[in-house]
Amino acid sequence: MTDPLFEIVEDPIEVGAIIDKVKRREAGAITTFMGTVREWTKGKRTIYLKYQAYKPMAVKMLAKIGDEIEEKWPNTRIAITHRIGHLDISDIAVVIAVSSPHRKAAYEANEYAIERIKQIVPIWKKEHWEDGETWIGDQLETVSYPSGSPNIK
Amino acid sequence: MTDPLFEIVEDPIEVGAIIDKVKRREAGAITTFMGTVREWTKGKRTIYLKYQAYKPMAVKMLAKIGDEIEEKWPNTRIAITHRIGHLDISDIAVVIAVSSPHRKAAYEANEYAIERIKQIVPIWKKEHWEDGETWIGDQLETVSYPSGSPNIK
Amino acid sequence: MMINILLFADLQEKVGKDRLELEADSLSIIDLKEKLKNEYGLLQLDDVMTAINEEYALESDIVQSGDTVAFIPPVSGG
Amino acid sequence: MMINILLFADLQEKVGKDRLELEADSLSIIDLKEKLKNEYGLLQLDDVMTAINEEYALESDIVQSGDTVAFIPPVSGG
Repeated sequence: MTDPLFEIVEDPIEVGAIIDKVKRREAGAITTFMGTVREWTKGKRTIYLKYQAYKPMAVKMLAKIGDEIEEKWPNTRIAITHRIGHLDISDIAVVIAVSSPHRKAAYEANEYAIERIKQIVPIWKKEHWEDGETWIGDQLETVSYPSGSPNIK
Repeated sequence: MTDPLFEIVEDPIEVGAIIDKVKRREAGAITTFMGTVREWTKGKRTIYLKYQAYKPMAVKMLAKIGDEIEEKWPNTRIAITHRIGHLDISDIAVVIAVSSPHRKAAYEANEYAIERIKQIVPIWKKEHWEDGETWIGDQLETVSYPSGSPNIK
Repeated sequence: MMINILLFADLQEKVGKDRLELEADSLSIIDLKEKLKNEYGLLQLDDVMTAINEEYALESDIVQSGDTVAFIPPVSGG
Repeated sequence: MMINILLFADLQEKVGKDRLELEADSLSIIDLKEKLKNEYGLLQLDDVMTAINEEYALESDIVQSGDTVAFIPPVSGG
């Protein structure tokens, strides 16, 4: 039985398990990205976060990112796990692991994946600040996006 | 007692332990790079590798890379462990972990570190191919470098 | 003859529910949004993407009875 | 009145030792390399960097008695 490469989970993510999914004899490089809960953002203090997902679609969109990467960087392998629910400071929200024969592709594909996650994967973060709470939209900090974003396909 | 951020070791590297060295409440991103032993290189099959280091100087050079990164990407934290001795296919030769408040610096500093390792850290790899063995020089695949490389300081 | 509607994040909190059902045969997303804006005061629907059966859709796409429509506010995973 | 010399990788194999000692007071790296090229046939010394006491050095730098000199063939870690 093989573990799925793209997952949404509610329990803490074990990085080593995600890395194991992409290990291969033809790989010379593995990169990982971990998004962690940061305490301070522009002078505001976060106490904890809650992540919510449209789970089946989120998994599909993660797999779609995998397909895009397979096309752009052939012979890479990628696994992504995103956690949802209550996360405390320093908890890991997302792990992206990419293996590749050579390192350049492993870095590039990995960074591409996190950018795409922040564009198309239906997951939302609610910041619980010291002084209130807000749903965070659009981490890319572009303007709020127009309906029917051109970036989807 | 804190673990050293820069190490040369002879036993297998535990990635999680390197990641733990850079975790911080102010980090929103952690990147890791793992260099692994690849089976095939340009049609030649590797059976195993041996790495040799000028250990005290290698540790000093890793720390120097850390200083360079601190200067170029303030508020990142980096840890690097390189393994030496006998390594089999898929074994991890090096782990670089970088934490940063934002992800861009974590990717950039990480990639910078591996480039610099391949320039200035006195570690050598001997490939044991199916049909012989060679010391590999200059993985950057530039020409063999002139004495007194200008890239050192 | 039902369209299933899923709500997330601030939309969900505003309406106080995570799903709605709408009695309808077929209508465009733009008409569906207009309907919900009037009924629930969800002005932010102007700024959300829409998925039909877990695929992103265009404003002009038609929703059929039996479809599941999800409104996707600007995402913030990662 | 000794200079300690460390050898690595192919240099080490060529000489069959990982260290040498040289009776000398002071000399430049370029002169030291010349000496070892003649004595051990280490022609590849032209292409190696040199460290004195664990710091990279220039060809013109002077090695003193008591110093440790390491010849650093093109590195290949990572």
